Amino acid sequence: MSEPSIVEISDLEVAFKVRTGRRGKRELLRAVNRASLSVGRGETVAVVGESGSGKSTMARAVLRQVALRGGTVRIDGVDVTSMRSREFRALRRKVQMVFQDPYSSLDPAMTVAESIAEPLVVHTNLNRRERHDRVAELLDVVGLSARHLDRYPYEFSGGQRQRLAIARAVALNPEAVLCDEPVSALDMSTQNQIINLLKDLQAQFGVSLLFISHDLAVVRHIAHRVAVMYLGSIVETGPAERVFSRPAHPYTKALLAAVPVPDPEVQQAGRRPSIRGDAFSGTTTAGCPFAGRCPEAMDLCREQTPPDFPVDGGGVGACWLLAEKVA
Amino acid sequence: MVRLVGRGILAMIPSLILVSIIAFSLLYLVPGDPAVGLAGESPTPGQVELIRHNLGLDRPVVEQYLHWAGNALHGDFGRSIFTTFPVSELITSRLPITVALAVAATFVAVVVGLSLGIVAATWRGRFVDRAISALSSLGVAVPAFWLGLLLVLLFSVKAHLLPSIGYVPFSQNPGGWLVHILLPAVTLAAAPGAEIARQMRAAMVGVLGNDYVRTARAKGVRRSAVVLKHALKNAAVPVVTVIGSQFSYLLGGAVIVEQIFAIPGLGSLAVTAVLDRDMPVIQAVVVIAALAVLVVNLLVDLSYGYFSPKARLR
Amino acid sequence: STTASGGGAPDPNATMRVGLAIVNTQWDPALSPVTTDTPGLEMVYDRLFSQGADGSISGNLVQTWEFRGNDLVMHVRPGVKFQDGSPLDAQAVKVNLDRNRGATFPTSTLAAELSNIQSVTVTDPMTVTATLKKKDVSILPLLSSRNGMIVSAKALADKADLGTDPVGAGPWKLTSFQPGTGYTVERWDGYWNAPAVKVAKVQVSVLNSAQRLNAVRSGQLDMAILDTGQADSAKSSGLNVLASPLNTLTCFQVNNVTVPAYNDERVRQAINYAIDRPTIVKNVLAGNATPTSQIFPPTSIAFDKATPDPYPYDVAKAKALLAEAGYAGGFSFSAMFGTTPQAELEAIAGYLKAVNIDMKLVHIQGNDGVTKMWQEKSGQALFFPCNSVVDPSLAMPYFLPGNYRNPGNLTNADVTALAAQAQTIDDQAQRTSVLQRITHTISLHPLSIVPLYGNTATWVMNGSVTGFTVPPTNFWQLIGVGKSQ
Amino acid sequence: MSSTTTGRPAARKTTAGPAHRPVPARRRFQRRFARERLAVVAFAFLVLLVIVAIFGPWLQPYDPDQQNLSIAFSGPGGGHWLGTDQLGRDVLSRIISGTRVSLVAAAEATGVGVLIGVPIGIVCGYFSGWFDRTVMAANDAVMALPALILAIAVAGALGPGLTHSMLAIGIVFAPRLIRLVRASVLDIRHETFIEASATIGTPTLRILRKHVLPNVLSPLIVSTSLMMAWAMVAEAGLSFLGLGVQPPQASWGAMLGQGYQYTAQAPALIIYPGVAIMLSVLALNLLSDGIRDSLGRELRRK
Amino acid sequence: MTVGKEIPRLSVRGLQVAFRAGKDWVTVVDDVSFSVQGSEVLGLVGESGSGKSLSCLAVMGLAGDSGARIRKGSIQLDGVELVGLSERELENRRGNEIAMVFQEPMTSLNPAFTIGDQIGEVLRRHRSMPRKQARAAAIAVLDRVGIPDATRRVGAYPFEFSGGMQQRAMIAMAIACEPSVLIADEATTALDVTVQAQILDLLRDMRAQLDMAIVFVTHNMGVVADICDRVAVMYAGQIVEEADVRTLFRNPRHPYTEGLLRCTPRLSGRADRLPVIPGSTPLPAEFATGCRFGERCSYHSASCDEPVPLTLSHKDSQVRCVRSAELTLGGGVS
Ligand SMILES: Nc1ncnc2c1ncn2[C@@H]1O[C@H](COP(=O)(O)OP(=O)(O)OP(=O)(O)O)[C@@H](O)[C@H]1O
Ligand SMILES: Nc1ncnc2c1ncn2[C@@H]1O[C@H](COP(=O)(O)OP(=O)(O)OP(=O)(O)O)[C@@H](O)[C@H]1O
Ligand SMILES: [Mg+2]
Ligand SMILES: [Mg+2]
Repeated sequence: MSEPSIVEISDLEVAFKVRTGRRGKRELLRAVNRASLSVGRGETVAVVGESGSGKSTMARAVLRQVALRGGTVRIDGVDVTSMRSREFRALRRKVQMVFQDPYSSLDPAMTVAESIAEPLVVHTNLNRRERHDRVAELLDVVGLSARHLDRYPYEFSGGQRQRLAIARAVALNPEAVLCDEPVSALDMSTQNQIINLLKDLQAQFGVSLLFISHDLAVVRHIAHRVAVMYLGSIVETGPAERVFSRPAHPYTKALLAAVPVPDPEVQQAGRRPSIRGDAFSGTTTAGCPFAGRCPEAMDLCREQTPPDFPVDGGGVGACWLLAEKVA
Repeated sequence: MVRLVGRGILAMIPSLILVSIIAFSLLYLVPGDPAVGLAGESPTPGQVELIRHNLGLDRPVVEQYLHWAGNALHGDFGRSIFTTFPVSELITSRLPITVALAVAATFVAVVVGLSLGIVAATWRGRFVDRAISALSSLGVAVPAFWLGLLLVLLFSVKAHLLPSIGYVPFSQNPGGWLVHILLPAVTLAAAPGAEIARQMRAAMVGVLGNDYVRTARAKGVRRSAVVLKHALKNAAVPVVTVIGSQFSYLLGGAVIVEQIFAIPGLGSLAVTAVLDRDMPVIQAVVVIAALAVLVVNLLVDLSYGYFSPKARLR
Repeated sequence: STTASGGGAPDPNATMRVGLAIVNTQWDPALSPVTTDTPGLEMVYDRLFSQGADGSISGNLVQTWEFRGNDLVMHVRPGVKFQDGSPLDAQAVKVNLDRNRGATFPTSTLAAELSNIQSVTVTDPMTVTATLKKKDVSILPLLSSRNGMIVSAKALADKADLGTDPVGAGPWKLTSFQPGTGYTVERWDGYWNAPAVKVAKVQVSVLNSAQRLNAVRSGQLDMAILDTGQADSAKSSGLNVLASPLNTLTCFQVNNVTVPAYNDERVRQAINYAIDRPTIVKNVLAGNATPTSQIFPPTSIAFDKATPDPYPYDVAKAKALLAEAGYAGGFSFSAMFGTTPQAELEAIAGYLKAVNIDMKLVHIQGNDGVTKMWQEKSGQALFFPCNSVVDPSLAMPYFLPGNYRNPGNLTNADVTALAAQAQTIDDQAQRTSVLQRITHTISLHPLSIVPLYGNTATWVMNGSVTGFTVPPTNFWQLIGVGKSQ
Repeated sequence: MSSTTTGRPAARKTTAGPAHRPVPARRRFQRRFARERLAVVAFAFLVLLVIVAIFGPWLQPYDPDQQNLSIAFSGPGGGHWLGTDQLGRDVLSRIISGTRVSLVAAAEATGVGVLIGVPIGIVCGYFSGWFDRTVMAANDAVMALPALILAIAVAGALGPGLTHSMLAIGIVFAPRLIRLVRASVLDIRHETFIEASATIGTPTLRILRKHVLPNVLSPLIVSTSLMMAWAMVAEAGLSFLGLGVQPPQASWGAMLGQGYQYTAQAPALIIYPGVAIMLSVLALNLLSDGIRDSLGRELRRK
Repeated sequence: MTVGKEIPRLSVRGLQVAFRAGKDWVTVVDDVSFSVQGSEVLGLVGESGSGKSLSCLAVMGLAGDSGARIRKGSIQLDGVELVGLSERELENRRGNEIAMVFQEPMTSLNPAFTIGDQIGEVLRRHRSMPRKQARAAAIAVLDRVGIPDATRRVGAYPFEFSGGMQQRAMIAMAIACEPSVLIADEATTALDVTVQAQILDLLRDMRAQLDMAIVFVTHNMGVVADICDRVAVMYAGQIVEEADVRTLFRNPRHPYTEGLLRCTPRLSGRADRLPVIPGSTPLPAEFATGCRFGERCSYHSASCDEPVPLTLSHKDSQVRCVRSAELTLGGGVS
């Protein structure tokens, strides 16, 4: 590749100090554990995984909203990990973010115009008039009208708010947008509208997307590549086609199997076995994070953390079973 | 639990040190020289200096503070400048009275406040609710000292029902205690009681809108049990917080109420001491009052653990 | 409501409940900072002498006495015991006098008042002689106050904590004491004049003036001292009111250094003319005071009967005098006040305002007034009850040169000379006339003090209280006072 | 791939018509507030008080300090609507002139409290850390001191007088405001919209000014009016104890303190100032309730 | 699965629920009718705000708690009319004969009491069990819903449970008294898919074991396909279509159902543009007098502007569309 990926994460580690149990003992919660992922230009990379698997934390780490414990983040080939915040501000224009909850991601005390104009105020020296024009244009891009400029967020539905958030995110013509579950709070039809909008934006401006979701069916329709996270680790990555048709990691398989198919004949007849229990916060220190729930777990899995093994059809998977195949 | 209490007490230490420094520095904030007052109306030359020396006022400030704080740790707050009484004795004779007053007032405020708040929340929007709201707005607004005066005029001077002044220890005469404490306690309880009622109502209304209340109702739990069990325990946290924060106002209010009803408690001790510049006494009162507030805060914090088990994690 | 009518025989087991504005802060006479402590201390301690309403001296712990040149020879009353059982003798008196005058106790607050005593010697077991530096008959009234209170010598030797556990030879024993709040005393049967004690117990509570009146009205107190202005309120509640003229004078002192206008005698006279004393007394003090523009009240032996009212209310004259002095536009100063009831002060300020003198009132705490006025000499004016309680001579410091209580050193040569003369005169009548000449001179040429009115002790009591009177010194006692069933 | 990153959209012509102005937030607030009947009455009363405070000297029928000893304690009538006091001064005039004292006192105390409390509270809430911990520890300590005792001590120290005692009250109140502001900042500190703004690269100061402050403002307004109420009562309390305004200046608390001496002769002397204090405090409380209830969704959190 | 003629466990007829808005009433649920038999699962699907939850609450007799009122209709539980029953009578049935599980297990459990307390409370309330016995029974129910180590977990507080365990606890609470009807309002929506599958399995087991009728509210068509026997589709406060699950997926009769099915993203295959239903759900105050879906419907015709009744189509199916007979709609299943 001649050009570096727009966002590149390598060996990222993020941990939080949390109190657990009734005693309130302080423990280190490894929210992201040695995760590596890159987002190419014009590409959509989806990160899937269950609640608490560290998806949001990874995205926040890219924009330095959480402190890193290890690893590096590169934006447009530049390591931003140890950059001074003043220098980082310039790079920041290239990566923007859209959040899950459309109700709380807009300042309730600001009008739509003020909210959307904020990045312009911070990063450009457009004058008031120019800013107004640009904001009106952005509203048009996301399918809202300039009539809405002086309204407050509470006057909008969830889908409309998410459009506003997207308008703000693309205001500076970023090269990548990190979308943290941008549709999971929405109705299906609205969800589809937003996904269509994101796809349009990508087609129009070539923007890269890091699309976080726990809904595999949604991901199926937008992602070029998929990364599957489990308890802070990326257990599998690969081209979407391959991951959905031939999942390599047992967790990915279980995840796909658990998604109910909207067809009673199929769903009620061939109900596939699902894994037991749920992903409880990361207490496992050694071995594969999924070993506890894995139907195929071996002794080795509980002792050593599997490295990434290449998978047929592209991508990698972190599972000892793949090692056997390789060997 | 023991650990929690221990942790709470440890956390109080920096506050206490700061309080003691503030209390001690009051001596320097307040102009005038206690030695002058002690020297009588016509001091002979050198007499003031001698008294200053005897009081240790001529030593370096830090040394004075350390000396004072060290003694205070052992419960020795020195002697009152004017009365020559050991301050700790003054405190021990006055403290129980203020504690009794504060406890009685808190009791009245909590009982009345909670019941009114619960009633108002349960019948939200109805006449009772509006009546209670009006009453509690008035209660918050009426200045304690004025209410006290009016009550004295009404119940003592006009009706001869209750005594206007003085205090009888509970141990001596429970009936007499009750009669004497009634008006002051009601006076002192009015504002916090009204505030508790308002907060209780707000908290209750908030909690009653929660999903788990609906769950309890879906279980067939009776409405009254939902309010008194499920909602009350959850509404308790903000209300207990208010009770805790009202306590410090209550101690302040006690100063004025004790003045009005001539109750020989810490508050009237404090006022006399401030007027006399009896520094050892002021310092001790400030430290003791602050300690009381800190202890109440600790109790409030500990109660969070009971009312909101999740808070134990913090 | 009406109170039970008294008149029955006093109940020997009665408890007398008394309401006061302040009580002594502690019980060691030699540490007592103010004269107002005297009545409280008197409950427990007896004094060497006592002074009657007319100023006459009689013996208490001293049975007989005589002056021998500069010596005062005192014969101690035999058979008197202290509350700890030890007997009273000449040695005990000597120990106390030496202590009070600061010879053995440097921080004694009484030292300045007793500074005229050169030495004290025991001549025989029951006779003690005080040798004075220069002859001064006012030593007798002085020893009738807290200066002459005698503490058990045994207790002193044992270093007992007199502040909280007093041991005297007085009628009552202290049983409980709450500083700033009150105290209780119980009859001590060993008192030498025991039959005169008519109640078994006295409970003293410190209350503010409204509380005192309310408490007597609601039956929680038997008797209480009142602010003079409350007399009408008390009477209208159907209670007995005793109004007894005192030697003290309500006045204010102006420092002519910090208030330069006051240097001009015409300004001083104008101030005196500007105040309508009788109206204030009538309307604000319910008539319970004696308006006076002399520096001694009519109850005092030093009152100048010849010119009873040197400064009648006369605004025109006041204005004219001020104009003459160049102060037609007035001037302003601030006056500190502590315990003087505010209404009176505001009334006075109101009158001064009428002649363009702007008197700002500043409430001060504790001893600030004394400190600012007399020690730092930075204050401009101070309201206080002029200290002539025991003897007129005690008021002289305000007018004498170089005296610490005369902050601006405003003096008059005639007054200075007369005052020196008065100290040495034995003969009461002759002394009285000198004192009156002093008063007269100051009336003509006002000095630092602006007199307002002679104070009145106002007491309210229910019908059961019998036999209570207040001497002009305001050193009231409960000996002889009873409470009927 | 390189060509796709360039060629970003040049500003397309907007299709939007002329922007029209919908009702601004403040107007909506006013409309909702107008529906809070009690609060409107309270507000009107407070406006009246302010007018009285400003134009008092022209409104009062008599000089409030003008005494006339011969008509002391006269009841209502004879040109004195509320009667006269112990020095024959017109009670109504004194109540009127006391209004200014009370309002100025409340404003001073609140001003001091807000000036100290708001900046510190915002900084503490936004940058949790050693500064926050230190300030909060100090705060706990100061708040543990009974406010009135401290106010008395401070007023005693700086000398009596309105300004001093109000300064004291303001200082005593500041920790409470610090707490409140910090808590509301903490409340929104982790809101997504703050993080959303931060991810844009908004400088912290701008975040504080544009996002944090406006959102903290509403609880602040509510508690500020409560604080004014408290300051009024405190002023009255201190004046009642003789530590507030100096005679002959009238303040409601001082009038109450003086009238207290004459309850047997003229009980009305403690009724008027007491009612004045109570109504003002009540009005401030109702106003704060009304403001809180009419803060719309665009301003109210949660 | 019985589709017999026996009396239904729960039968709702012509239910109308309204909120008070000033002086007027705003009807939010209108003419809702459905019934469920023992061990049958009826799915209730529809967009957010379509009135699913409110209908369920009305059935539970809890609509009043959120300020709504049943204005019309009948609700029969095992043949007993609930509308008009006294609060006390309703209380005795709630949690006992008819129970409900809510969407957010985290907020639906009382944070201040232990799981055991909260389960035991139902038993103490309806079975008058003493505390000790209730606790033992709570352990048994927890065990039954598959909570491992129930004896220890019974003393835990809700926040100490994971989301899946919380939902199991909620179900345990609901089935403790073995009710004849269980209403599950979005019971799996907040859960991860792997956990959702487990909970669906659990519900299936329970309904078989206890012969319960279940009303399962969801907006996820996959879940509907998984667990439901019959489905009622709600739009804007009305049921627009009700049918056997397979029929509904294969042959939807209402344009809205068709849109819903088409919008449901599928795992198999990738579409370039996702289908959408144009427009958005109307607010209750803006409901059209005619077909409420009318303005968003691509088959809209003049005849749609008259009020549309729910009409029986073939077999047990009903539909609320005047053109249903003439339209051939595509199902979600090819
Ligand atoms: N600020 C924080 N402090 C402590 N723990 C945190 C913090 N932020 C996240 N965590 C924890 O880190 C883990 C990963 O959280 P994260 O939000 O990244 O998960 P997620 O995959 O986005 O989950 P979800 O799908 O629920 O949004 C979780 O266990 C979460 O509780
Ligand atoms: N307190 C209320 N006052 C007025 N209208 C209300 C109230 N509560 C709910 N509604 C309205 O009732 C309608 C039905 O709400 P309901 O909660 O039953 O919808 P739902 O289908 O369960 O939606 P969701 O999928 O979001 O849970 C909605 O349009 C809502 O706006
Ligand atoms: Mg997330
Ligand atoms: Mg719902």
